[in-house]
Amino acid sequence: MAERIMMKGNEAFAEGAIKAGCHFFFGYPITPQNEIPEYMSRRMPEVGGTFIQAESEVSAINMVYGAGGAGARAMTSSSSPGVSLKQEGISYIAAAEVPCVIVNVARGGPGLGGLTPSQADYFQAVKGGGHGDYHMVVFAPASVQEIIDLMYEAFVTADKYRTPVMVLADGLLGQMMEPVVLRDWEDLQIPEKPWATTGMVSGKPQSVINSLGLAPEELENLNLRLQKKYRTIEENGVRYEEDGVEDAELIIVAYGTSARVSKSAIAKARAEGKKVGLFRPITLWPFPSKRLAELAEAGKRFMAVEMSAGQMIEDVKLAVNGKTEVEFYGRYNGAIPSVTEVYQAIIKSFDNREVQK
Amino acid sequence: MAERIMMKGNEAFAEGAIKAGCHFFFGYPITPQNEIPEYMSRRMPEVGGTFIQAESEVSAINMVYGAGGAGARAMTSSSSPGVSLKQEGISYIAAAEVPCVIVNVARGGPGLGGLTPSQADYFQAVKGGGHGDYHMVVFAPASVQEIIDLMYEAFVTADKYRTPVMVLADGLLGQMMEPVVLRDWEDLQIPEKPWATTGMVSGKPQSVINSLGLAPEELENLNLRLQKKYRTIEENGVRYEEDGVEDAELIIVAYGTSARVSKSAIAKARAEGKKVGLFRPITLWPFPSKRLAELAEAGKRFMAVEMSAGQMIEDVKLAVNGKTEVEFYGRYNGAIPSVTEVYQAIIKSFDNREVQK
Amino acid sequence: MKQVFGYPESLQTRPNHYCPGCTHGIIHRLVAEAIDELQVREKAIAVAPVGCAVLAYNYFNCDAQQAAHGRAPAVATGIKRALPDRIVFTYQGDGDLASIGMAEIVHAANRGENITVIFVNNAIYGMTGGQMAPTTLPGQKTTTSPYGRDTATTGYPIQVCEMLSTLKAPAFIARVSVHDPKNVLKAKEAIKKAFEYQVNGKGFTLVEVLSTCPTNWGMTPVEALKWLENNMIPAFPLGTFRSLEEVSK
Amino acid sequence: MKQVFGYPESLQTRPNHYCPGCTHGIIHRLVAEAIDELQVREKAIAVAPVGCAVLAYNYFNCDAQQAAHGRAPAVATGIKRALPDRIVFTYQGDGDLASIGMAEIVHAANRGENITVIFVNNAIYGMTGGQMAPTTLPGQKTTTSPYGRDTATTGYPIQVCEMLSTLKAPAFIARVSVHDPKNVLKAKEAIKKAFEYQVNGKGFTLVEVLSTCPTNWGMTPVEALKWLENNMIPAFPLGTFRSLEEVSK
Amino acid sequence: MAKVTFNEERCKGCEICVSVCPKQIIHMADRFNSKGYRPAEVIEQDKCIGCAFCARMCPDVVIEVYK
Amino acid sequence: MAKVTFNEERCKGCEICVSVCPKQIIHMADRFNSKGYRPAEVIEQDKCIGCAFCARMCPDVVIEVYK
Amino acid sequence: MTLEAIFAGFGGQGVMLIGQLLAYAGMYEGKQVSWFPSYGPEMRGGTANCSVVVSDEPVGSPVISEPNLLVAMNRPSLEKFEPMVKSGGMLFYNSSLIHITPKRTDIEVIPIPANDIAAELGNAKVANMVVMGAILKKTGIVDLETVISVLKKTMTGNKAKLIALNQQALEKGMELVG
Amino acid sequence: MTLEAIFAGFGGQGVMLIGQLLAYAGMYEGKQVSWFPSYGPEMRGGTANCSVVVSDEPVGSPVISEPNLLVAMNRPSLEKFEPMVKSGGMLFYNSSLIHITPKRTDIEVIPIPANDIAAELGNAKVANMVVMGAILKKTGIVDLETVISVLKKTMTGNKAKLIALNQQALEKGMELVG
Ligand SMILES: Cc1ncc(C[n+]2csc(CCOP(=O)(O)OP(=O)(O)O)c2C)c(N)n1
Ligand SMILES: Cc1ncc(C[n+]2csc(CCOP(=O)(O)OP(=O)(O)O)c2C)c(N)n1
Ligand code: SF4
Ligand code: SF4
Ligand code: SF4
Ligand code: SF4
Repeated sequence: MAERIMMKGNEAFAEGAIKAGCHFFFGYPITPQNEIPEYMSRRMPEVGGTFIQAESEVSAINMVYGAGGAGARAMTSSSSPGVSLKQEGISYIAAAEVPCVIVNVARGGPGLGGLTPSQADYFQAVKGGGHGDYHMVVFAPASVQEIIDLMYEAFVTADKYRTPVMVLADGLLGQMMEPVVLRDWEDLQIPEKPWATTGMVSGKPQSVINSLGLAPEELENLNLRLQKKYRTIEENGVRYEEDGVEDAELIIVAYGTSARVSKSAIAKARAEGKKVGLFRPITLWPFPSKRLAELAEAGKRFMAVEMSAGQMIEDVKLAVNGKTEVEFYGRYNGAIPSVTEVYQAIIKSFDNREVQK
Repeated sequence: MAERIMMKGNEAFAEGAIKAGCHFFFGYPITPQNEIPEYMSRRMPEVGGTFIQAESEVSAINMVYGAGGAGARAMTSSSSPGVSLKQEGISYIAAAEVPCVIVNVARGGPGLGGLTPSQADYFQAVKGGGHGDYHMVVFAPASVQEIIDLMYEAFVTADKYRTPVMVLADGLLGQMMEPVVLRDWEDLQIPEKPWATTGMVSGKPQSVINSLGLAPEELENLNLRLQKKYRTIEENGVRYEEDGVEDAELIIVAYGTSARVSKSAIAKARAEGKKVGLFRPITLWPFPSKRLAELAEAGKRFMAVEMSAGQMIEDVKLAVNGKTEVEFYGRYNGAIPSVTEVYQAIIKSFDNREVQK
Repeated sequence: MKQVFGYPESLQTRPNHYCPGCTHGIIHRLVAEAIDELQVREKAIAVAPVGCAVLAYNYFNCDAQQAAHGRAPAVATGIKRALPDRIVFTYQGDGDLASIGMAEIVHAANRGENITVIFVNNAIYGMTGGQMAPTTLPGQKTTTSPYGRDTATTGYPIQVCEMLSTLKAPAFIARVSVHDPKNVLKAKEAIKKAFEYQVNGKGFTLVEVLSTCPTNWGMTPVEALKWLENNMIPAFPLGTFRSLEEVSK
Repeated sequence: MKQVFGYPESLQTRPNHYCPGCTHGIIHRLVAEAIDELQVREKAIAVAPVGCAVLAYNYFNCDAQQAAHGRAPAVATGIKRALPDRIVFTYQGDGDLASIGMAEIVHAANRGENITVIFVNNAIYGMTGGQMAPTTLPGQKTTTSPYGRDTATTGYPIQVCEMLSTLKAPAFIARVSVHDPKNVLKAKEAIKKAFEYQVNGKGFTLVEVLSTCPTNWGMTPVEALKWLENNMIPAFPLGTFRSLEEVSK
Repeated sequence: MAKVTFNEERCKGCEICVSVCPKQIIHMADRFNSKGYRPAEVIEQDKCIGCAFCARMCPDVVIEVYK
Repeated sequence: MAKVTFNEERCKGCEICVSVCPKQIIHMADRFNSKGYRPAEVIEQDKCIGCAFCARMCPDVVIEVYK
Repeated sequence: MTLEAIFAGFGGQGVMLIGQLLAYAGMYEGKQVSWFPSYGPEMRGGTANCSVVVSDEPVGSPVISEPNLLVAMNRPSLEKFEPMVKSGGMLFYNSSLIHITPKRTDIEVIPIPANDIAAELGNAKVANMVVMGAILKKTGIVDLETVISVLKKTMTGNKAKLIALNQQALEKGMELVG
Repeated sequence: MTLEAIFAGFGGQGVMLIGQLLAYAGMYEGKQVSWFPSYGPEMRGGTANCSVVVSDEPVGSPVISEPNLLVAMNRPSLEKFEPMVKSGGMLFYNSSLIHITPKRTDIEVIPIPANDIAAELGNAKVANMVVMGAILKKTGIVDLETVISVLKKTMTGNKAKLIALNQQALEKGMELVG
């Protein structure tokens, strides 16, 4: 086994990006992700890359647009209020089909909120916080190792589909340390980008990065193209993890930190003979709706566990489409649900079931 | 009958606001809503109000936060990209519970997009384009008269629940002219706002407008309070219009311009004996889910008609919860569906139904 | 015996959360004293920034709004326009005012908004843990300029007073420091003058106060005061950059 | 006979969409000529703004990105950092650069980004139909200052060159006009010099070009040129505000 | 000896060239081009001194100058 | 005759007052306050000239001065 | 009866104006009306158009996909909108400027030498009013008096002296198709 | 076995450090570990704490709601976290600074006069290491040697000379509960 080293989640976002060939970071400080720009400011000069502390999140996302449009692997990172400021830029990037990666280490909201971990930016990430019909691919890691691995996936996916990719985590994942194995990606190769604005050198035709469609047809065509791409990604890009769903009566659907907490709670409930499993979406968009629909078809009940007032649960319900029940356990921003609480929610669900029977 | 005067939708937003007692407008130019700030710049001095062309949409929404927090009826207006820039501010306003009105005369996106009407900002408006668990009340007028009436409703609702209210229209509604009846609201009275930052004059205790909850409990309490408020609004604030749903087999669900187009298309289909009705949500949040659930229970099929790739349809599906079918007809940004197209979609739906039978 | 130095009424008695020796505390007191002396506490409305002073509403004994990062001048504009006879001030750090909030401060100043801006320049981002600010000195090490601020790629400290003084509307712009008692007195005068201007409806006023951040500078509070004197003042010359009176003289 | 004035290679042959007599067209040509003369067309990457010049990529015969309103300097920063040997320039109106994009231009200038900014100041928002700009003159009527720009509530025209010249990093800052052939020649020189600086890696360069908007000023093109000369130049003095050479002299 | 040529189809009839020609030899034609503008033209070509003022000021790069 | 009083519980032990006292009569006490800081105190009260330098520089409004 | 009209032409030809005029007149006659313009940079230089609905019923869609009346003041407008006209509808085109003939045979095609007549009246700007007159006569959708009263309400001050000219143009138009 | 520990104290008391030390040692012994700090302004002035999990199984939640080991270096930490300790768990508290006694009787309560011992060793900063030593001895979760090797890896340059002192402190702590 390769050497394990201890790493903070935020550092893993940064080192994971560098290992994925990202040499351009543009960001603005905000807790709880400050270790990302800080790490980048140290490391980028070492690898010949560029770190810029932008004057704001708005500026940072537009720098990413520029660098990404010029063919570079570029990224930014922020936390909830800062990500809200990036929404116009993200919509532009999606429309102009510029590959890039945006990390949101989310904190409690709304407003200035708090610094504690939160999953209340789910809607913003998957339904489009910006204007217009667009999507980002959204990855949700649940461990420091997975942060590293998904950062690589994120850059590959961004380039493959010419799309912005978000890696959405909560403050806990950014702040925690865990052992990880760092590796050099053997297939690390940044694809050719003939569309990039690298100059019309040696007869290359003009490249234009834009998102304007003044004529209605022009704009509708852009949107038709985007929607077609989204269908392709939905077809090929879904990722999830299952644990003990086969014999489960109740399936907890949770991502990121909630999934970790749920895992411990599930172990506890299983120990008492409760047939409960875990379904962990790794891509929040595209959402693993098909698989959830299958499981619903098989009669399984669901419980969404979120650090929010209930956002992902809508996608679970849309997938289940009324076939079985979908319950909810959540803490509203600011607090992390404890293993005990989730365990109790599971037990209560089974008890209610008994009563109903 | 009171005198009918001809008015452009955008002017109706402005005059409607002034009639609703709004004396503070902060905005930034963007097509297709420029007539709103332009009208305000002429009218506000006449009524002793304030018009400021802010340096940006970001600044405008924060001016609204300031004026609203100080107890004034204040508003801003913009169009899609500009509204994306306001997302951080909106999240703050929702969290700090500052009443205000935000108008989005939406245009085609994503990115710079086009200037043609669009309904692709639905998700942003109702699911929270900003970070955190919050909602705005979202009104969707479908005529110039309704713009005027809903602007009044918007300010009343904002004050009543201490919440930001969005009035979401598409460029067509902003640009069209229709006869309207202007009236002075008899019950126009701005409520007392002891929470507003008006100075600690004559012993008033300190008012603080903020959204910070550094301690997890503090933030969770803020969120519990917000969620409780949202439940109250969901209970009392839903508005919709129905037309011919009783005997309908198929119900078109559409708002704003789509609803107008659908109405004409429905008339055409009805003339041929197709039992089709219209359900028009007037509040997009809270969404009239209960009523839709009842109609689904009664076995009616649905078709969402939108000027988007399909956004409101998710709320329709969530309401219907798998009980009956939900179809979709949409034009993707940039184009307005024609009466003929919607009519054909209706006919096709009935034909398919026949085949299935 | 008579009290010659006491606790200002415009400051709540609650202890502040600032680090030991952080001069935010001094500046808070000066603002409160100015408000007391002009007897405008009941009319005062503070706008707190995002930064170490985010909780300023817990300290100033007046109404207050907390603004999004950098947007305090826009929020203050909204308040002042709604309540023109109130005394509205913002209290902002260098990240808040000179980085993310650059457009807002320039335009509030250019509109000549009749507000007072207290601009606390400590050459670093305090609250978030010591990142580089637009006012960080060349060569200064911060958590995002670990090799020292490199002027070739990040430029030079922005002189906000000098920059805003190219605008016509502002009524009073001054830079002061709080590194010793004499300068604290001068700072107090400038702050009071700024509020006085506002009371008299003269327009936009801004006082930049050079301040310390012992925690993120990695110094003792006393060392930090010295560092301010020796390093910041040369980069940010003290003085009055705009004063309507002087203009009319 | 020899051609002494022809069509620059760096301009696409497609006719532009600007209104009759709009000087955007002249400025486009000057930029193209400068690029031609420095033989950097193949290395040039333009950043188009949101404004009447939004379609600039349809006119400049080089690669281009279209930036969100006001963010062109940030986009150019991203491109230039990724491709340091390319020639990157933005082309921005006064609303784009001096209103919504104020923070971006100040910070790109302050970082000394090695880019060239062509700043077209026509004292109004052209594309959106003639609203007030930060550079609108006192008393000037626009669709959002229907009674004339009121300096008491909206302040004075912002002098961008003067403001950015308070920063240390910029290498070249000049204001020119295109209201007559002599000034067009001077404008051309300034624009070429700015690009030359960039080619030589000297850092941030900006040329403010006073321009007309006959449509929204409500004048004939020829009247508009006169109005520019008589009204804008006094408010925006022409000249070179920063030039590294002069600094070193 | 100098000569100016006009790419008439590009002309938008703004009359700027007319206003700057030191020899006052540029006039607006009576016909319309396909965009509906009256294009500029020079009648007394021989009076042209090739100063290129017109070309330099033309926003639509209509004019070429030969000398 | 002058007097300074310290609101010890507010003191954060930053030593700024110590550094500015022209009479050098302020010292850090050996005890801790409830926040864990060693508070400043004056021992030779009679040497105080009431200049209020300490009070003016104290970031935590610990000190009051009487004269 | 429901009139669904599209008025199209170059920016300066006053198509928006006659569209509004029709809508106002409809309103004053107690009908349901709507007016919707093309907007944005489309208008700059290019062609402009507006859709007007005048009806006894509440107006459903203000966007017209199958107009039963088309006014084409220039050739691009004719080419763009002719195919959309509803079978049995009417097409008024400015035969002074449009030198091709419409192809549709299932609609009534009415050439109006609008610019020529306006020139005769001494002011090219009233070409639109000539067409308007023809429409009034052909459709009877609103009365001439109503239209003139709208003109009187809107053309005040300096413009008042132009009312007579406009009325003349309207009448000329009516005569044309009389 | 799974150790779920919370280390809490004032900012300067080195609780984050011994938490990390434990996590690193666990990692080097091939165990699954996680470390999670309190962060943000909580830390400024106030108390800091971290949660450490050391286990043979993959770590589920890195957030600990029922620690089976608590280290309280000051009184507020003791008051805050004592009630959370799992029945049967252990509580180490710094009896040099905490002058109240824990109330729980269903857990093992181990007072450590950490500051006093550190003072004896001549450096107040190693109070945390004294507690760490006690934990090692009591739980056996990782070996002293591993901990020392971690110290050697991390304390380099100037700090290397402090390794011996830290080792002494660890050993003192082990003796204490020996
Ligand atoms: C939109 C947004 N971006 C970033 C942050 C994170 N943030 C909080 S305070 C701060 C900077 C503080 O520095 P400064 O303004 O200099 O004030 P100081 O703390 O030094 O007093 C930042 C970047 C935020 N809360 N919101
Ligand atoms: C975020 C955003 N806000 C506003 C607009 C609308 N808008 C388009 S161009 C423009 C201003 C144009 O003025 P200027 O920059 O002076 O350039 P000009 O058109 O005069 O050349 C505005 C406000 C937009 N597209 N995006
Ligand atoms: S971090 Fe710096 S600025 Fe903030 S309170 Fe501490 S010393 Fe003051
Ligand atoms: S609107 Fe003004 S700036 Fe824009 S193209 Fe027309 S004349 Fe030029
Ligand atoms: S300047 Fe150019 S566009 Fe204008 S009239 Fe002359 S040739 Fe035509
Ligand atoms: S200056 Fe104030 S806080 Fe600092 S040591 Fe003296 S009394 Fe204490």
